[in-house]
Amino acid sequence: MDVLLFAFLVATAVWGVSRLRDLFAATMMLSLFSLLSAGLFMVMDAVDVAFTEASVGAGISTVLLLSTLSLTHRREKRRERRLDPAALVLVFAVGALLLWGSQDMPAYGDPQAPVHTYMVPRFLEQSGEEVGPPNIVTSVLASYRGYDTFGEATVVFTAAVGALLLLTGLRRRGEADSREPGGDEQGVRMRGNVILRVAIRPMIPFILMFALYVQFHGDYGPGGGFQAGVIFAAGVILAALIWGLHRVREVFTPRALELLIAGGILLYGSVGVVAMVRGGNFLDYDTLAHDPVHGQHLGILLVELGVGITVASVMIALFLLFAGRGRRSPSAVESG
Amino acid sequence: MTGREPDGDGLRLLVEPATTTRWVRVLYAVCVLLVVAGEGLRFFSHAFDHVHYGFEAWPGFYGAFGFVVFVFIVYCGRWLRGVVSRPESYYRVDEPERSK
Amino acid sequence: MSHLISIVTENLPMLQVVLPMLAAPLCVVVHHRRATWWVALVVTWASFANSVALARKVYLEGPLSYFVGGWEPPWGIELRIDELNAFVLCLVSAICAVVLIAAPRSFDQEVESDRHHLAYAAFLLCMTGLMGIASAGDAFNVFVFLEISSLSSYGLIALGPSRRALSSALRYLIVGTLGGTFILLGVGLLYMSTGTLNLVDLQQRIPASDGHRTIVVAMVCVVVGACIKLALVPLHGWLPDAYTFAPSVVTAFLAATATKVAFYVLARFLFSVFGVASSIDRFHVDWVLLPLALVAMVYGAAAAIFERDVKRMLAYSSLSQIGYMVVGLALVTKSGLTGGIVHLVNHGLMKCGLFLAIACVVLRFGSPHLGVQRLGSTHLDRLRGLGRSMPWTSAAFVLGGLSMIGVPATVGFVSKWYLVLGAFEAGKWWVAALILFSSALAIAYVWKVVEVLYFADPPRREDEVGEAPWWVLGPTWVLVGASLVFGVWTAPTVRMASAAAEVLLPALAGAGP
Amino acid sequence: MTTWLQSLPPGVIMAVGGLLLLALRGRALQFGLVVLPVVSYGHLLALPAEHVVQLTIMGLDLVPVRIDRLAMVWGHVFHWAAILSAVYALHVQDRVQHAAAIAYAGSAVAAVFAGDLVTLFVHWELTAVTSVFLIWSRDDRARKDRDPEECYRAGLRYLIIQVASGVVLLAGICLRWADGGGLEFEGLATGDITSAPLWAQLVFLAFGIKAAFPFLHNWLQDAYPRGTHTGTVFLSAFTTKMAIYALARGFAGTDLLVPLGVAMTLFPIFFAVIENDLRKVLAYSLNNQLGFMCVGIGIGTELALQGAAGHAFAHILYKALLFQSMGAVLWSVGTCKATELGGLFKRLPVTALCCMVAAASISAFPLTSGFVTKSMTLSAAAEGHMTLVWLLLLFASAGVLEHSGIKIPYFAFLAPTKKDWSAIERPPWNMRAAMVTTAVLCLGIGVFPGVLYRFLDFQIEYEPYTALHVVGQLQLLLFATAAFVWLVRIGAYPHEKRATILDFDWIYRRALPAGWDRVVRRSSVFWTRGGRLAENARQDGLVWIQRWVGDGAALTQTRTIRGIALWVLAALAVGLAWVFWLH
Repeated sequence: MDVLLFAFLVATAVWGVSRLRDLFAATMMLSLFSLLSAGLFMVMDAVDVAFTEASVGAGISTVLLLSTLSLTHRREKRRERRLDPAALVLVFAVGALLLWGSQDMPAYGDPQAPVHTYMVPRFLEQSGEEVGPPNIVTSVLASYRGYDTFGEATVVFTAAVGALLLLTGLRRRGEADSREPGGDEQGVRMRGNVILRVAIRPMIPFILMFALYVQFHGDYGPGGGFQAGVIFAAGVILAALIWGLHRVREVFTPRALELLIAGGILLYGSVGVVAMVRGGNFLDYDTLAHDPVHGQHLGILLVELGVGITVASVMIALFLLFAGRGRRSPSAVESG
Repeated sequence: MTGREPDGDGLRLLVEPATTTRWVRVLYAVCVLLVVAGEGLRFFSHAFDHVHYGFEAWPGFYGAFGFVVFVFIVYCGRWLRGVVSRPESYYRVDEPERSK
Repeated sequence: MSHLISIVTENLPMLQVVLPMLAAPLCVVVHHRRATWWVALVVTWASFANSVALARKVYLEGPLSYFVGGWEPPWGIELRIDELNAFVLCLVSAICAVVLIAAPRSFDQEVESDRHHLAYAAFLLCMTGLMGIASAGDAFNVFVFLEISSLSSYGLIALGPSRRALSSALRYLIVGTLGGTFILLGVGLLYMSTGTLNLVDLQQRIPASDGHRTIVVAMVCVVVGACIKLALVPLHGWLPDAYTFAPSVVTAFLAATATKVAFYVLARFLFSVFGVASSIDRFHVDWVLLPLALVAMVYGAAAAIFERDVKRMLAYSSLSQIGYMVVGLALVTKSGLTGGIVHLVNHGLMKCGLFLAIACVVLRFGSPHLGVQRLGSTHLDRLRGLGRSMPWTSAAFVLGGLSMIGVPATVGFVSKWYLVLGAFEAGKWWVAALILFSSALAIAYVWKVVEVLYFADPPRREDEVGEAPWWVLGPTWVLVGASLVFGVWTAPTVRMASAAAEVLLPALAGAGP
Repeated sequence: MTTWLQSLPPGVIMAVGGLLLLALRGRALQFGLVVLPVVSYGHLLALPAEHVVQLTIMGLDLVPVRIDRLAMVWGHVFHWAAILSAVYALHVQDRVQHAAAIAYAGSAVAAVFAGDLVTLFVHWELTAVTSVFLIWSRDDRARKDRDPEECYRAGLRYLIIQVASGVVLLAGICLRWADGGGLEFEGLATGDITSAPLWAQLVFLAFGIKAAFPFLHNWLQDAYPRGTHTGTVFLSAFTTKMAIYALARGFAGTDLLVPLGVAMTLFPIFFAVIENDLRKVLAYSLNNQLGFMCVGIGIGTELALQGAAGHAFAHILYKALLFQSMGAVLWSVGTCKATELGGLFKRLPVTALCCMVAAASISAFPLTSGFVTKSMTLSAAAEGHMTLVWLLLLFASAGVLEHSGIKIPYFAFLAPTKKDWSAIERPPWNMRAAMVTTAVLCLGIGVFPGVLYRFLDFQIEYEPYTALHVVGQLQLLLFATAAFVWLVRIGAYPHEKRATILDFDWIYRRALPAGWDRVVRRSSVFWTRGGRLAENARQDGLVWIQRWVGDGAALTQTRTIRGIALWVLAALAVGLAWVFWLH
């Protein structure tokens, strides 16, 4: 089933991108593609990959794409518009070939699949002693493959840097170019919505609390820095919608956000560096405390915190940037 | 820088119509003398004993050879000019315009 | 102190990635325009020193393996440095270090000042990504770092002064994401059918499942993905615009590094992971790549001949040069691979020098977006008579161009020599003939610029400009000089390249020069 | 330090230093121009007489320096020529030209001392690339003769042919290497070249292009008259003589060189008679002189080889002097067309005298350098019992007198003219100094041939001044002169005429383009029927290519994302289909 889904995915996404002249729709298609493949990874138990793909592919890449789109024309230029049989043929050819190629994939859930027989046994049997946390996913994510996770956090950071680069430029160009659509501040509009205010306002503290729970309870249940960061950011975004952007901006000034975004990565990295300085390899948490288990615990905690900080602040920063799009905001003056 | 060079009055002797004839006569005379000198070598030295080819020892061989060859070359040149000479702008006009 | 030194020497492979990776957020924290530059500069030069030390160590002691987090592979992540990646790492870090010297002048002109710290951060992130790919011993790491380098390069390209920089970046983003996704797909499929992500481990486990369709699909996905990032014709659509509209130094940096690392990925997966027995002997990937590479070689050069914008012309020339590298790979002979790999470095040096020379020109004429001139500052007509007003820049361009042609005593010759040898070794003399033909085309496009630089009259008197500042001219000449030095003193590059070729083609280790 | 200097190939000081001249101006430029060849010569003289430097690069065993007797002949005279030409060019304020000239001279010297084929190839191409600037450079003094467009095109043709020579050479080297042969540059073939291996034939062809073999010669007559007034002096000295050296080194005793050489001595004579541009006349005469050397190399005996070497030595000097004097005329008058000149000796007596010394030398009058060197080749031919060759060479000797000995000085300096030259500028001191020095050298060699033979370390005794030789040669020359006088007097001597003389270049300047044009036009009919390509192909192939990859053309226009994605998809499809098909 997932094999079919997968082949369908590739074909649809590529076809959609190639067929659609409307860049906005194409962007959405790509985002959808990323989201679906994240789902696919989830199904295949590669949770960390799925999370990265979801947050990066479906989330931040899309945001980046949209921010770029808003600076350029929404439609690609073209001379003629006609149904292209070549594209159609190609898509179906690739689809068919992929189907053919997926014939001898291991069946879904097959316990004899290489995935389940090679590395997983050790993770299942020994991670409790070697690393500690009962949540094996967290062990794999933050310790066995901590370098990957660091890389993924850096991907998020990179996306933020890219978005900041583009959007600060956007403001400048927006001023120079009066054709830019004037950005209605969403917050201004939303503030009038009574239902929203009444219904959501009480939830915000709980959302933020839940985020902290997911953050620090990642050792024991599903969760961790990525999820926590996103949830926390969602809370803040909701707050902004209700109380207005300026209120949030007072707390999260552009400079503070920059520091937080960078700080999370630096925290993660410095855990690794400290491990190095203490005589271990990079990200070898064993060396962090007097005995390996405590060290692992401490390391995972700090590392997840770093991820959470970066993810949350990146989300908030992106939201603020977009919400403030086209508006001459104080931050532009400040950062200049 | 350029003023120091003497005027070529000395050389004018070479081409003044009055003197050219005299020079030409001198030239002819030297030619005759050279043939005589060649013959002199034959009688007063062994110069001709070691020539590579017999015809080198013919009286005035080199002189005759030079004269004939020269005339031949000049007439060939005249003929060749009729064959390969073209107006000066031959290539210039017909070559395609340089692409921009 | 000695403790510190031992930490550094123990962690050389890791520091290679971690240094720029941590310097990037540091730049964001520091925020000050010049201070961030200093941070970046110190880190890139340290990184360069690091990679040289690393290469030395690899040559003395053989391949290095580093277990991140102390977990042994395949459970943990391994960084594995052998002769091939050591060479690539040296190139990337050297280019970064040299380009960064020129960066402030160029950024001052082309990038708004409040974005400089972010630009340096993106630069360092891109470097991180490239170094990460080149040092990775884990397939998934390759993807993660590919994303880092790609995302940051989109941002850097979008910084270009022209509005079209944005659309170019967008196009690159979409296409690059496609490429990244294919690689991810391939990695996923590999994991599915082998249960491991470690490259060495994959290499050992793949033959066991030989003929597995999943693995075959994975191979196609990875090759296509790598070829997109490599911009091998016909998957090159993103490249000309991206190179043309990016800020000058960014173009110089990306042209010399990004495609080279993609080439590394392609070579690594084809030869090491899938193995010659599978990828070449069984599935004849070389039969597909060779014609494409030859087309790229000729097409790029032919397009460059007609291009009137010098920056774009160089971009097309890059396509052609990428063709050379892939030809070397697709010949599957010792000399050919040596040629391809040595061209990777050689082309990096000379193309970076050429693009920096263009950066000099842009510095003097102003970028098209800031000025009022209708012609872009890199348009051929703007360079008229520049040989007189900017002699050093012009001379650097000419020397770089000679190297591009492959004139003896330049690095270009060294590469082509080995490629031609490789072609003869493979018994494909027609490939050698095409290589020479493409070099002849290179003469045409380089000549076109030389003619304009030296034999055309400057358009107007008031357009006379002075020489570019030494901050940019210096790095340009360092690279051009390097491309001459390594054209004569070929021992280091060729020895490293041939060692790298042996890593890829262990079976042929004895053959060749 | 010593070893470092010793391993430095001779000439590299000039080749590299030449580039540094680009950074100089004014006095410093002048200083560098003269000092570089002097320093380079000093360096050469400081090296041991027999000396080899070996080097391994990229697995190739190279010999960047190989000094021996034969190479040293060229080493000396190339430096003399470089120094004299540098002095001659001192008044020109053109960095590019000077840099190119010195680098050109340096790479030619380095080529001569190259001990292996790869090094030779490198310098072979360097001489091509550097020398072309002497044709392209501006020369305000020679505007009438040097239409910039013409010079540009001639330079381009020159460059293409020169580089082609290098490419052929490289192909030969590669073939030899692929066959498992070494790279050493020594005795590549001898005897029958037609039965030699292909690589040797290719190398022979490459040398032949630069040595201006018949049908490969036209670049010489095409390009040299279009050099700047100083540039051609440099050009005349190096490229062709480097090729002669290469032939002497690699193909001594190759039979084919004898008929080739004879042909080279003969056919230029007839063209020279009718050519109007005096520098082109000199180019033809240069070709003729190369013929003598080729014959000597082809005969291959010790006497013949040393005759060729000695002839090359003397030839470089008197040919340079001829070009110097014509350069001086060009500088003063602005043209070298015989129809525009005449009677210049009154205004330019020094130049005229020097020109006459050179003319006498090239015609081999006794007491000049030509006399003591050229006759060695003739003697060698005679000793080899090649009667026909000997007669034809004698014929050519008279021909040399015609075009270089008489025509040049007569039409430039002596011919009657109504023009008044009193207003023209005389050449600057440095040009005159260079000319006088060269003239003195030509005479000095002629008067003291023994000094030359010893200086060049010749291994055989040869006495040019036998009574018979002197008298015979004088007879030949003076009777020919008498014939000239006689022909002029009876009005049979052809008047000079402005014209373009067709030569082999007609093939590639006229016939091939026209033929190509016709082919393309024909085929366009085919394409009209064939479909859409018709309009693309009408003019020529270039336009057709441009159509596809030109600025903004179909294959190079900015891609839409859709287009790129389709390509990606297609690549994926092809890749998958490919592997599944093989699966």
